[in-house]
Amino acid sequence: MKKYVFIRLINIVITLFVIATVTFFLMKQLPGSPFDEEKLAVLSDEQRAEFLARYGLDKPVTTQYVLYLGNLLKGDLGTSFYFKGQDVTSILVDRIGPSALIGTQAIILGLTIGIILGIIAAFRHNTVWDYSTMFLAVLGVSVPNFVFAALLQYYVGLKLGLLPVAFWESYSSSIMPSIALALSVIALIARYTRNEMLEVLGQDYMLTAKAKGVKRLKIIYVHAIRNALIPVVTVLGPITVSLLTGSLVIENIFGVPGIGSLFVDSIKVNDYTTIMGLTLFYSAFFILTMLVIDLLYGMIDPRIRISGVKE
Amino acid sequence: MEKILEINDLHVSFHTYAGKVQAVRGVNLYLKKGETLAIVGESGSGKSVTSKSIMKLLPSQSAEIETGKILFEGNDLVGFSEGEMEKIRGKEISMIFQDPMTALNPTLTVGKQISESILTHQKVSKKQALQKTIELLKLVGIPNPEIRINQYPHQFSGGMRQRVVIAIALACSPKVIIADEPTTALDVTIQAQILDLLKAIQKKMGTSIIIITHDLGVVANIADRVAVMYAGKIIETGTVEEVFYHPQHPYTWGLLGSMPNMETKDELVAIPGSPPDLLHPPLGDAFAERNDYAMKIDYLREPPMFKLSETHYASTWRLHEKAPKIERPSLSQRHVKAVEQTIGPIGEISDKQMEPLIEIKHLKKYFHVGKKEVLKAVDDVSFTIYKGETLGLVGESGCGKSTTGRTIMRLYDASGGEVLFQKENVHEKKNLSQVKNFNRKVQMIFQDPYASLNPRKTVADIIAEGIDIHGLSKTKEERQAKVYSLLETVGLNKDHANRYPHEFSGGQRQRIGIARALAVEPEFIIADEPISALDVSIQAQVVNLMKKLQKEKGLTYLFIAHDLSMVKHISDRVGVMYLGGIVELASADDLYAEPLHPYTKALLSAVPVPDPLVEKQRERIILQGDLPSPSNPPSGCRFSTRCPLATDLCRKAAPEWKEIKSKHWVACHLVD
Amino acid sequence: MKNAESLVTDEFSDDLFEVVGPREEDSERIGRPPMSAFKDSWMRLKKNKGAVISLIILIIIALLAIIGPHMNEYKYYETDYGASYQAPNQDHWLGTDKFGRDQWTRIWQGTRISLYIAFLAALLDLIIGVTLGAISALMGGKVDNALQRLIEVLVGIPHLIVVILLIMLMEPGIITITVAMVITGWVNMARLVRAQIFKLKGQEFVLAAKSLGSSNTRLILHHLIPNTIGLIVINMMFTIPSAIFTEAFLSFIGLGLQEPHASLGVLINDGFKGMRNQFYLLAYPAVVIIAVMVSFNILADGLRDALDPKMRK
Amino acid sequence: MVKKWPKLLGVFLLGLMVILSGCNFEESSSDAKDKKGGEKTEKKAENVLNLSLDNDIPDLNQVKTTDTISFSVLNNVMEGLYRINQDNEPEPAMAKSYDVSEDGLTYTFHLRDNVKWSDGNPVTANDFKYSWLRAMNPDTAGSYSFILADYIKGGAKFAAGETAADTVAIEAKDDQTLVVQLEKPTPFFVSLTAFVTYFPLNEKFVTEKGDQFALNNQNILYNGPYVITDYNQAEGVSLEKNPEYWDKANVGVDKINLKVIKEQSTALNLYEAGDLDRVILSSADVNSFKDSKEFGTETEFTSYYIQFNLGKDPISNTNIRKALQLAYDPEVLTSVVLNNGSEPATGLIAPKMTGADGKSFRELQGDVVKPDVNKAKELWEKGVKELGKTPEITLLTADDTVSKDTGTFLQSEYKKNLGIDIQLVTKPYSGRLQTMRDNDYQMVVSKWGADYNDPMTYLDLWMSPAIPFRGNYSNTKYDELVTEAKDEVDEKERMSKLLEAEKILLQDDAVLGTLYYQGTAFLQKPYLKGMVTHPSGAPLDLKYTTVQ
Repeated sequence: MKKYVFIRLINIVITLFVIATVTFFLMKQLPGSPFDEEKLAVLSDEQRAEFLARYGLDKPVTTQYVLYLGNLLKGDLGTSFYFKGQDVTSILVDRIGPSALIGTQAIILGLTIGIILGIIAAFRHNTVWDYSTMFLAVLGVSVPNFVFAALLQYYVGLKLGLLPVAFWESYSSSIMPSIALALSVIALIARYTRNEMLEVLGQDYMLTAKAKGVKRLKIIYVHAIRNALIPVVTVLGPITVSLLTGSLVIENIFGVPGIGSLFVDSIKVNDYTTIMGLTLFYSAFFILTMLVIDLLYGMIDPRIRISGVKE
Repeated sequence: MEKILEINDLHVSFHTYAGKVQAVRGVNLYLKKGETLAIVGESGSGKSVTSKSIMKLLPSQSAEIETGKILFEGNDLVGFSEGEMEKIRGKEISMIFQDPMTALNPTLTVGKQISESILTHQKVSKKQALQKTIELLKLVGIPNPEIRINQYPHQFSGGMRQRVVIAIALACSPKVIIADEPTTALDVTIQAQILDLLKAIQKKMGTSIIIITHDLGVVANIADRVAVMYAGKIIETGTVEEVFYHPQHPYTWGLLGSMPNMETKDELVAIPGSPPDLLHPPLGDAFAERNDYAMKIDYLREPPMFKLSETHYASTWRLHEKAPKIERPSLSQRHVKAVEQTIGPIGEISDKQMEPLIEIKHLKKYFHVGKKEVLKAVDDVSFTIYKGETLGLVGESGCGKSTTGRTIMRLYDASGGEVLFQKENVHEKKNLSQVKNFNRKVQMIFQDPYASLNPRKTVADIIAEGIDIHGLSKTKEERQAKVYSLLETVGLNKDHANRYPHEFSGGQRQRIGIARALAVEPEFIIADEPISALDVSIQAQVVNLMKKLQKEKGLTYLFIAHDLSMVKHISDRVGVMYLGGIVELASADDLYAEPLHPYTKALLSAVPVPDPLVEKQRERIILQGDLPSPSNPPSGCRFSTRCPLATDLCRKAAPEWKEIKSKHWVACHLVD
Repeated sequence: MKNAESLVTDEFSDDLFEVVGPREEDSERIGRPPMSAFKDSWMRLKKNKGAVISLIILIIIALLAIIGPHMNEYKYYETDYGASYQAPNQDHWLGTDKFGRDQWTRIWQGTRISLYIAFLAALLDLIIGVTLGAISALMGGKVDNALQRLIEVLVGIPHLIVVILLIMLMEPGIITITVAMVITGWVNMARLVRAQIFKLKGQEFVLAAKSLGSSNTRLILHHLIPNTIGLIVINMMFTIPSAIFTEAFLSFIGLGLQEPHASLGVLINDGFKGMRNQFYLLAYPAVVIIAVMVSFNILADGLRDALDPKMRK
Repeated sequence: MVKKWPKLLGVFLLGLMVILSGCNFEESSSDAKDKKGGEKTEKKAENVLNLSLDNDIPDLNQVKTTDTISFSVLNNVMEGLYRINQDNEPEPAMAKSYDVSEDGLTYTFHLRDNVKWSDGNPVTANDFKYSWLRAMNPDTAGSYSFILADYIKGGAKFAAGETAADTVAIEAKDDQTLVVQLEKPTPFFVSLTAFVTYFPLNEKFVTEKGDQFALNNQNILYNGPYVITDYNQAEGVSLEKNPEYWDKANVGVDKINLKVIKEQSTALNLYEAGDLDRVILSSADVNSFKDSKEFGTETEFTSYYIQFNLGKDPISNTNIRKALQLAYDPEVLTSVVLNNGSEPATGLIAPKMTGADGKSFRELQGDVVKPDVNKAKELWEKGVKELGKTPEITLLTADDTVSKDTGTFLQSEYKKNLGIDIQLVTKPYSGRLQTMRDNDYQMVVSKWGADYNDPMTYLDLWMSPAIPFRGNYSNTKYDELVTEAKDEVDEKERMSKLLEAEKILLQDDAVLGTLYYQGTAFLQKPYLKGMVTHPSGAPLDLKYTTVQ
């Protein structure tokens, strides 16, 4: 187990290195520079060169790359070009909080509702219940979340006045963004749970349990849900990724000072160091999540636990 | 004796997208206190559906009990609500399922799964339930129950799991236990253990048992009474003796006749064709279409139950007073008929004719499991197959017999040793045409008739695959003609050529598989458990076909199976494998008459014989424990861990492979 | 139990008891009509009302995408500054946008482009994903290892980063969007196909083909690919909506198509800006995209049930 | 373990939530709620102003920062020698008056006695000198250094790193007297001193903070009407009245919240919910609010135009250019497509920009470019004849909505009026600039925002040498006119030269296609009075704002 984790960690480092390299060179191909403004655009070539030299951007890309890696090893992500003078690390730390809060809440909300819907659908297989829950679930992945978010804001926030329209001021500010984000999670989890549940319901051991005379509800929560939910853990990885994507738009709409909205902005203004920082952060976060999920999966599934972790 | 359970005119149907399938069509049954009733029938005959109906375990969305009564201690279970059934299930009636691999919840400890049943029905503390669980595990013969209760199902072997399943069924001392093919998924030696266990438990607890099986040997071993089901109906019922010794329904004749007898080499009486499709059940006697003696009325009217004795009933027009007297073909008649119809008994191949076709020398096949573990599936196996003979290879699952076959076929590369086919090493590097040439001469028939045919291809394309690959026909017409003739050879007809595999029954598919192998006109066929997935009556069809083909085309077979009686029946010589090695090899008769290796002896004694008298008197050698893991075989003689006669020498040194008598080889320290 | 004696014997004439033997032709008869696996799946799909309705909706949408833009006299790029922001009316069935362009025409033109993007993405996904997955599974060893590492890296980079970077690098447009989506989009397909072929490799019918001397090419074309098609089709059905969505998302963050072209994503994005006062600008394209997405999803679910042999009873 | 994992996971997640929610709402939540409740019920009893910013606040380091958002914040917490008032005229601020020499080259500023930094220390002339030098020093400067270096004597060479700081002609005579010498007579220099880059800095404070200067609200010393009490780049800023401000009696609002809201629709929702006091309307929303009392528009000194690239075929052909210039009506663009208060442009220099004799430049000049479809067609045909074929033309635009809409408008107009299909290429902001620099365009939708209230801020852009960014334009006549205007002391003479220059640029050479002068449409709560937005420089000035 320890060895497995160790090997995985080494793999992660290698993967991150590859990602850093690819992103770095890709990013350098972006048109323009971090200092593009109408005002500066008219500067003569010499003036521009001088300006770039101040930030080490005049060196060959490979040299910049080596320097960047060097700093990276020291744990230094550099300073932002757009938020001039700000440490990329501290920008990330500042921004991660709100995103993490709405993300976590969205996952919790999505898991809870999604699992309940999935279970209902599976147990009422091929009934109106099943069809309507699944239709809701499909709708959940079919409605662009910005449309949903905007409607939510307009009706719940403005017309009903139940929750703050936007801003990031109190806990209640985080509720609507979380709901908007949770929509696709609910949909994904509900479908997945339903499928797993149907699979489990068809298993022989369900028949064994029934033949024992165990009460229906007890069969559901002792035998069915448990076995159905273990594989659900594996989709948490892709879901976290979908949250990253979703947060970008949701954060803009609800005025959440989070990390998602930073992302497109930093690419648009060629903020090299922030782009790199964000990419590495996202990738590391994602890969580590996958690792944790694999380990968790190994821990909660006895079949894998004993015989060592599966691929 | 009092009837504890009675089923009256039960009709069960399933709603499928193709229409309504009438799985059970008017079943009448009863079960007395303390007796064992066996329900016998082929797959699809409705026996499992009947048993599940009793506990109302059928899927509520698709299955429906249309009419009928299920009286348990006088109460009709059909009208019971789900809540009322919960009180019956596990407490009054419990069930043992076929596949112990899937019948247990993989995420709960074994202890929890057993005590759950106790806690559901009895007012006891968790501690008491746990205590009871340990006792139950002891009762079903699981060693170290205190430790085992905290383990998960995947840590148990198949046999041990089935014991756990039985322990669950026994937990609340139910009045009736329904065992749905409880031994089908198990090896013979394990099957013998489980059957003994069931008998012992019945003796001790006085439980009534309904056992569902397709294996007449098991019936003879364990049952008091038998009900034979065909196409959703019971066509004959009676005590074991009545049904086995005085069968009345032609289907029962066929069933009994298709079971090979250990003593004789008679040709098997195969039941032709396949069971009817219950989507459109036939009008009269469902068996008529396959019945040699079918009368006109059989096609028109359903026969009533004719009473033969207080216990013996049969549903066949043959018993009608107007019916011509048709007797069950006697054994000798069978013999004659068989000789006439197909071939004479395969004579001993004389020494002069013994030309080796394939020589296997010290063959090894290791699989790498993970980084360090090596699974020695085949470890130093040597034998020779002579031209025109059938060599049987038997052994329990995991003993390496299939791997041996596949390695000979070159589907696996050998890890060591060599395979000489017509003096040429098969595993040497070869160019494409040489490989093709080899593949034309050596062919294979596979085990699983469902998995061995490409579901996306028509039967014609499947059969013609070899023809296409080797360019054996020049025109489309020629190809078609060949396919038709092959279909005919295996007893199918032209109309089948354009259908897809999933439309066929298991036996038909297996024959398609044989046709495919025959298409390239091979000399040598490796049959890898060709019949183990088939129903008894169908097994006989396939075996007879193989024998016929051998005679006609001078084929040589390597016949791999775990069913000893069938192997004996078809083979000239038989090799017994255990844990990757061959322990005994002799002519079929020799081996069965005078087994030398303790494992062979145990194996033979474990095989149930479809003869109740024999079965009930037989002394068995019951092997203890399970097959050890091939990745970590015991030192010395591999069998030493389970051998009842093992000595210190056996545990230390591997025995030599030696010829004890003329052509009787064995690897055992205890045999000189 | 009925008693045999109780039956009246006279009603049976003697000739009924003539032995006629088995009906050979019937004994091997297959009662059900011949049905290929495809037909069988089709039957199953037809039973699934949701999937059939979805299919019909998709066909209608596809037809409208083809003929819709020609159903009135307007062109999708045709501006009419005198008629901007018109609510749905007789002339402009679904209203006009701020340039006075006819929404009906633009929506179907947009659907056309969205579907085109989706199919292009699915097609490329199919070509790259299936090929790489099959190669990976069949070759095994080093090739497999290398491809797996590549996939690991591609999975490790959040999809969006790559897509946005690429779109910034190249000129925004249909091709760029497709290429960007395909660069990471095939991964899922490759993994699925690889797993499936790994499974199939050990199946007896493949072994049978091998023992008949079948070449690798024949194995792939005749045995492996045909048996993976169900999976491929299902995955494509899921790829298509995700491609449409990715495009809509890119439009939302301003990296979508060039004017005057419209995709559903572009239209929704435009409509989103005016949703407060010109809700119809958001509503209609949103309804179309939701209909497409829902239909594809339900159809995919239906296809999975129909094509997956596991689901067969 | 198996038994416990769901519980453990639950506890873990709960804990995570608590931690997260604990550390992210910097304002304590009860505070925020109180504020809100009060606001909604009692209607501005608290004298608080809530406004939105449409993007993150990138940088509050005044010598480096370049964007309007940072400018807007800084303009309210800092103050230069002069401040632009409600009428867009410079009024005394840190300085109470100035003297100018006769040649217009030497300015002497007299600081007020009682001006203080927010820490209570006095603002001195040296603080200005320090700040100005810092803003020009190549080691510390940002891209706006030219706004000082172009005018102050010795500044250009210092900014280029060629000379030392003491060669720059800025002198702090004493704590309250600052003397600056200019390169050329610059009539608008006083209004320049109101520009963000001209704000003072306290040397001691800046040195003390080092790298951390201006990274948070504690690391800035304020001398303006407000101080920043809370600063988060992504969230916004909170301002409070500066108790040390010299003119605090005239500062009307106690507290201002400037919140980052990137979506216009969100901002409008917030406005309707009473959470914002003013909101910029997107064009789609204008029509429905046009009749509202809260509705208003204003224009800025920002002109949008098509930059033709004279160095690229077929745009190098004057007839083609002129045809393209005249073939569309900006009036349609502003009234139908943009509909946001922008005004159709008939020239380059924005209306209301200073001219002479109390008249604006536009009033003096009149319309330079008048759309004329028939003439455009004629010119086009002539041009095509000259070229010998119908050219293929692409138009480059940025990828924001307004630019894209403009592009779409032009595309459709050219199609309708000239019968030609032009290709649109949209690029993200910096991508567009890069493409322009790389001379890889034919025509582009571009803009220029005035730095100060004088036509020169536009007209010196197209002086030689010819660069791709300015369409490779070079005309000696034009150069002469602009250069002479720079040296001209006489206001009238100077203006006539500039008027002439604009005509050459637009009419004779058709270097630009005029589009519109940028405007904004907004909604503003009626209780908000004295809200000032400047058409150039730092737009937002809240000093004069009151809430009633």
